[in-house]
Amino acid sequence: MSARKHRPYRRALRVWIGLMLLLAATTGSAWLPLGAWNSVVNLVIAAAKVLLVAVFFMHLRDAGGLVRLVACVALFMLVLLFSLAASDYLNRHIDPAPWQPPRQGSSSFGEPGQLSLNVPQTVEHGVEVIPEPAALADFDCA
Amino acid sequence: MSAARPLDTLAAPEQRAQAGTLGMWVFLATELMFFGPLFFGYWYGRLQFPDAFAAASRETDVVLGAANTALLLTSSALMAAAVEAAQLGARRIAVRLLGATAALGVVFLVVKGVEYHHEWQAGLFPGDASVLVTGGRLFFLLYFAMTGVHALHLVIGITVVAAFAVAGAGAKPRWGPGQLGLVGLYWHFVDALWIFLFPLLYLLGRSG
Amino acid sequence: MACSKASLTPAFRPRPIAAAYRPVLDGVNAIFLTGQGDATARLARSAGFPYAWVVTPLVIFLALFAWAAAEYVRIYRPPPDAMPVFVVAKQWMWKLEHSNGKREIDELHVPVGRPVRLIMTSQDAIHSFFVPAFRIKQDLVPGRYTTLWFTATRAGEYRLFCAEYCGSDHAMMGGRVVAMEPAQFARWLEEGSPVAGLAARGFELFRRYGCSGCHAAGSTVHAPALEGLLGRPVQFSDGRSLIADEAYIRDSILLPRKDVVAGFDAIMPSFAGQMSEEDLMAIVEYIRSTGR
Amino acid sequence: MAASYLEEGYSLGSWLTTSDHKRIALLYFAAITAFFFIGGAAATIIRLELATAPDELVSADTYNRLFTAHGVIMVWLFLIPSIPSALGNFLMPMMIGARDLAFPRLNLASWYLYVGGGLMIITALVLGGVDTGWTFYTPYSTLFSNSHVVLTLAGVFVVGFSSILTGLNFIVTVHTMRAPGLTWFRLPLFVWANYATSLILVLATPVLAMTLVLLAIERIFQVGIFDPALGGDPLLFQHLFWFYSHPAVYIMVLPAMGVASEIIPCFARRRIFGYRFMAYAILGIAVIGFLVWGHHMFVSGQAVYASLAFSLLSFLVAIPSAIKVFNWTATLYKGSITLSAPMLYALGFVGLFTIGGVTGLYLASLALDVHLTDTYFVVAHFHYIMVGGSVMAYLGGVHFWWPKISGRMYPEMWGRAAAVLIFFGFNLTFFPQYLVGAQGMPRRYHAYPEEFELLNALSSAGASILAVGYLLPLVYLAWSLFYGARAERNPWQASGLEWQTASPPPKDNFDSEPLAVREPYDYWLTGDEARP
Ligand code: HEA
Ligand code: HEA
Ligand code: HEC
Ligand code: CUA
Ligand SMILES: [Cu+2]
Repeated sequence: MSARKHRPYRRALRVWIGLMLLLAATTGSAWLPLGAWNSVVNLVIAAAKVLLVAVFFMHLRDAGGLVRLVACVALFMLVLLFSLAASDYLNRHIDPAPWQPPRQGSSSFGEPGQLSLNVPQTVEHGVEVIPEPAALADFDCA
Repeated sequence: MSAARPLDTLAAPEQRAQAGTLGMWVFLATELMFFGPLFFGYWYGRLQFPDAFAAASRETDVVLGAANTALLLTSSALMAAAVEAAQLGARRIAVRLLGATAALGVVFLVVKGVEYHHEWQAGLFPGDASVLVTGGRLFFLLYFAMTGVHALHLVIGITVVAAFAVAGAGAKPRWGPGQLGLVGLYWHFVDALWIFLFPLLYLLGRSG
Repeated sequence: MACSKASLTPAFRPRPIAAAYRPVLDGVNAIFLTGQGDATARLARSAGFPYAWVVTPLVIFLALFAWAAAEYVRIYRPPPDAMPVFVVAKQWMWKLEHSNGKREIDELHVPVGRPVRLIMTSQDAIHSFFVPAFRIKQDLVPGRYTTLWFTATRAGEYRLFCAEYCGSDHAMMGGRVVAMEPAQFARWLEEGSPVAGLAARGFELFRRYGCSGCHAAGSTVHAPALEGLLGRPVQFSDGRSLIADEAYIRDSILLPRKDVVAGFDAIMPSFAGQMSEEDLMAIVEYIRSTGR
Repeated sequence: MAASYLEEGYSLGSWLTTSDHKRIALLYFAAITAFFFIGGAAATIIRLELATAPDELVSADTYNRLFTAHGVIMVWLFLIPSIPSALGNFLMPMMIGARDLAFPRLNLASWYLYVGGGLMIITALVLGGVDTGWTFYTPYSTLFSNSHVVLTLAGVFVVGFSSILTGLNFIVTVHTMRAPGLTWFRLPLFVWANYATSLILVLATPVLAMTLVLLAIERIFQVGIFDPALGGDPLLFQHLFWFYSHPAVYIMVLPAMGVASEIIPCFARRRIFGYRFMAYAILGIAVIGFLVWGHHMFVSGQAVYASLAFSLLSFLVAIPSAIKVFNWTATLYKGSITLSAPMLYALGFVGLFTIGGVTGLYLASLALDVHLTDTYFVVAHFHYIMVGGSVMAYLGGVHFWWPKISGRMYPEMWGRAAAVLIFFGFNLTFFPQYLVGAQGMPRRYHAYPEEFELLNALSSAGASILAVGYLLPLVYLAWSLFYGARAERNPWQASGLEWQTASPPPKDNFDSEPLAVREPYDYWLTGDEARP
């Protein structure tokens, strides 16, 4: 607040120009054959743009340490998510198996069809279901 | 240790602003986490199907995407200017800037809608009718989910910004610069999200 | 102003420490605390105490971790000469196939003393192959193979469970592992398929009428497995249930909409008018022969 | 002296539109209690079915719906909001000497979201239920389950937003509204615990929310990133789910630890041992708790390397918990202990949490978990922590602050009797489950082989004792509202700002501005020293 500038809106304009230049850079660089580096360049530029927005438009420049910390913490958590999950995905060797999911012909909204809606599976209902203690054929083996 | 503050701090306006700013930032942190699984799914797909992802990304409309990025960045700059104007007491200017901000947001949505329409017609929608191969369907699923959730946020942002523009137009403003600042934070956040979505979704595989 | 006073009101009178807690506290005292008087307050200010608190468990934990981890890594290192068995899980049954093509359902015969390696996948939900007596368990994930290995050391029968929740009859998705002496196992392996006579004709018909298109294990249609159906309790989607008998199977074929099995859609066509009673009987006999 | 907050208005409307954190806390109490008994009723039927080996009472599908309902309700509608939203809402502002939370109306909105989401879940139950288990694993939940999955997901989603808003409110409140003199290291540990819990709520819950959205999309449109047919990965869902749900178990236990840290010093008349360490341990648990989620996936097909990392981290997260247990014990050492009802609950918490935690380490041990995962051993583990630990602490907290909340004393003898009964019934219910789990009984089984019958029967017997134990407080606490002795300001001679005001407190919490000049838990001071 102390550094009130004399010319209003100047900063916003300058940041806007910077953002536009970066946008041009990122879009243009996408056609350069850099291989994997394309993504790196793109992400670095995106980070720079976000930094501009955060620092100037979102006033992180004037913000206290607490707000700055909060601004970073979610990023930090996502890094944790990605890096720990990477310990799985980068080390897995998957043998794919043929699998065609049985698409159920049920209603397009995926919820139970009229069947279970008609007769709600309530608990009282279930109590009466099996008249005599069923012999569990499956467990007779031991 | 940080200094303690007097009881009932909400009475003091600057304390209220402080609570508001902190609250908004915490909220934005949750918003970023909310997008986490989408980024995570994207990352998984990229690892698993690098080529299909690149191929699918080439199907997106990079011209409209870049134009939209420019629109959103501009709206953000206007929003920043609006907040500045409000702080300087230039309410009329602020209101006009807000109107422009919201308008750019609407244009963004319209462009996005046009893109969706093309993609639907091209059979890129990841349903059973999709023309794409395995990884590509995954890409477009994420494309629609990410841009869709982003658009939803933008709709909320536009509504609030427009409401502020209307509420500020009268003789007696119904908000102060502090509150507008919070709206600004939200708007910039939505913008920042797009800044990441753009290269991830549109620029992949262009050189390949 | 009311701040806490130390003189205690009658509502609150300190009592001697509960006898039961005494030994515990003394134990802690002996291990971690020394001295008398307000030892804890003194310790709290001293620099040494956190180390006892942190380092002791840390050492124990690291040791436990290393031990368990070493064992775990072993579980994922099958010996190269292990005998392969393919396992396919399906709601709610286990289908196993030996390398000579011999198939089993809900049962796995293995020789004693020879490592066995299971190569497993699922056709629908995630299942988990669990033999408590062997201390092994592994999820079967649709779309990929997972593996598991073990060596049975003693002949006998051991329970097999499905340990990952997979729907209505998850609890019934059991079976057994039969560990046999190697010679006996070799004989068992060479025995032919048990399907014969009427049942064999039924099996023919089962294929000819297209039942297997939906009900066979490899089918992509979501239809219940019929192996061992007779005598099994069946749940219907309207909440009723019964024990499957011959009449029920007959009804299921002729009037499939009458009793729709829970968890499935009523997509089975009726075969009324297309199938003779002889054929029906043969099919029922075939289904019976798939039971144990 | 101002009228108490309870006398601010008697109409239903005055309650439903209140923005007073204390009244909102009572709204939470009401809703949470209702949901607890619904979840408990499901548990009752579960235990009845499991009393004998065959499936006699309910059908397989009904049973599956019951344990799903039980898990969903107990986790999201009872335990997660229990201590933070009910006790925390009531106490946090008072403990830091503020008049209310930073955003009182947001607080009320939280409650409405919570109840709204809860009603959605209950609606799904009434319509026929869900049978996916509380973990919603795909592809079962997306392709195979024939039940009301989407509605339930939506309910959990909405309840999640309620959690997020409450967490946000607490964080901002603790940062900006502490009373003069109340520095961070003078905060009661209950505040620390709820603060750390809020961090988890705010950072983990959104991940669950989006994961559930993706699940619903997959179920509705049959396209999703978890679907192997599209090249997706079912384990991706598990990673995301547990990225939330493991931290969520600390949401359920940290506040309970906070309660224990208030009660134990008070009834041992001792300063809490190692205050700073306790505070750091809370933060440590909250942070490391984010790093261990993969321990739920040791046999799922995740990479061996990942399992090793997650196992090691799981052992590390136990260290701050161990520190806390040691410090509570050290606090008791040479204290003059009174075994009043809250103290009994708190001691029960410490003991049962330790058992649950140590058996958690069994599960974190890789090779052991291969055998134990998805057996009743896991069920026993988490009930020891969540029921034996957190619910005990919650009840202890309710008793401890009952005089402050209601202005009445509860009948002490009944309080102790219930605590002992619950402790006993609890152990009888869940200890046999460790044994039967170690013998290999899988969870989520409505029928099981006969050799497990004896232990299951014991467990069911224990559950009936437990049920009586839980009904008792309901009865005598209600009784005390009308017939209990009037409570003084500070019946326990406790430290802490909340005891400096009237019981029940006035609307604005304090007659005069409270001032914090001392360390928390200054029970070791006697006589005149205790005065500022
Ligand atoms: C409040 C809830 C809560 C809490 C706090 C914990 C705490 C812990 N949990 Fe638990 N857990 C659950 C709730 C909880 N858990 C639930 C609900 C599930 C099942 C989910 C499902 O599948 O449905 C589960 C499942 C679960 C699993 C997966 C089991 C499986 O499915 O295979 C594992 C595996 O590592 C685990 C580990 C741990 C560990 C290491 C801790 C540690 O934080 C514990 C630390 C505490 C201590 C260790 C005690 C104190 C220490 C001492 C007194 C020191 C002395 C001790 C020694 C020296 C050993 N838990
Ligand atoms: C906070 C969490 C919490 C709490 C408090 C409880 C409380 C209890 N739980 Fe549960 N439980 C879970 C969380 C919790 N549980 C979770 C997450 C699962 C996993 C679900 C899944 O697999 O998806 C689970 C699963 C689970 C199972 C395993 C089911 C299975 O895998 O097949 C069992 C079995 O015994 C069980 C029992 C109990 C019992 C006896 C209680 C008792 O403590 C309850 C005591 C309370 C009462 C008994 C209420 C008293 C009220 C009355 C008596 C009124 C009754 C009214 C009528 C009957 C009309 N729970
Ligand atoms: C188009 C697929 C399809 C074909 C072809 C089909 N079925 Fe079915 N069948 C189903 C489905 C789906 C169910 C479960 C729903 C129901 O009960 O209607 C079922 C149920 C059954 C049941 C009851 C199963 C149980 O677990 O209780 C029997 C018996 C049965 N079928 C036998 C047959 C026979 C014999 C044939 C051939 C003559 C056959 N089916 C052909 C799809 C099919
Ligand atoms: Cu298959 Cu459970
Ligand atoms: Cu966990």
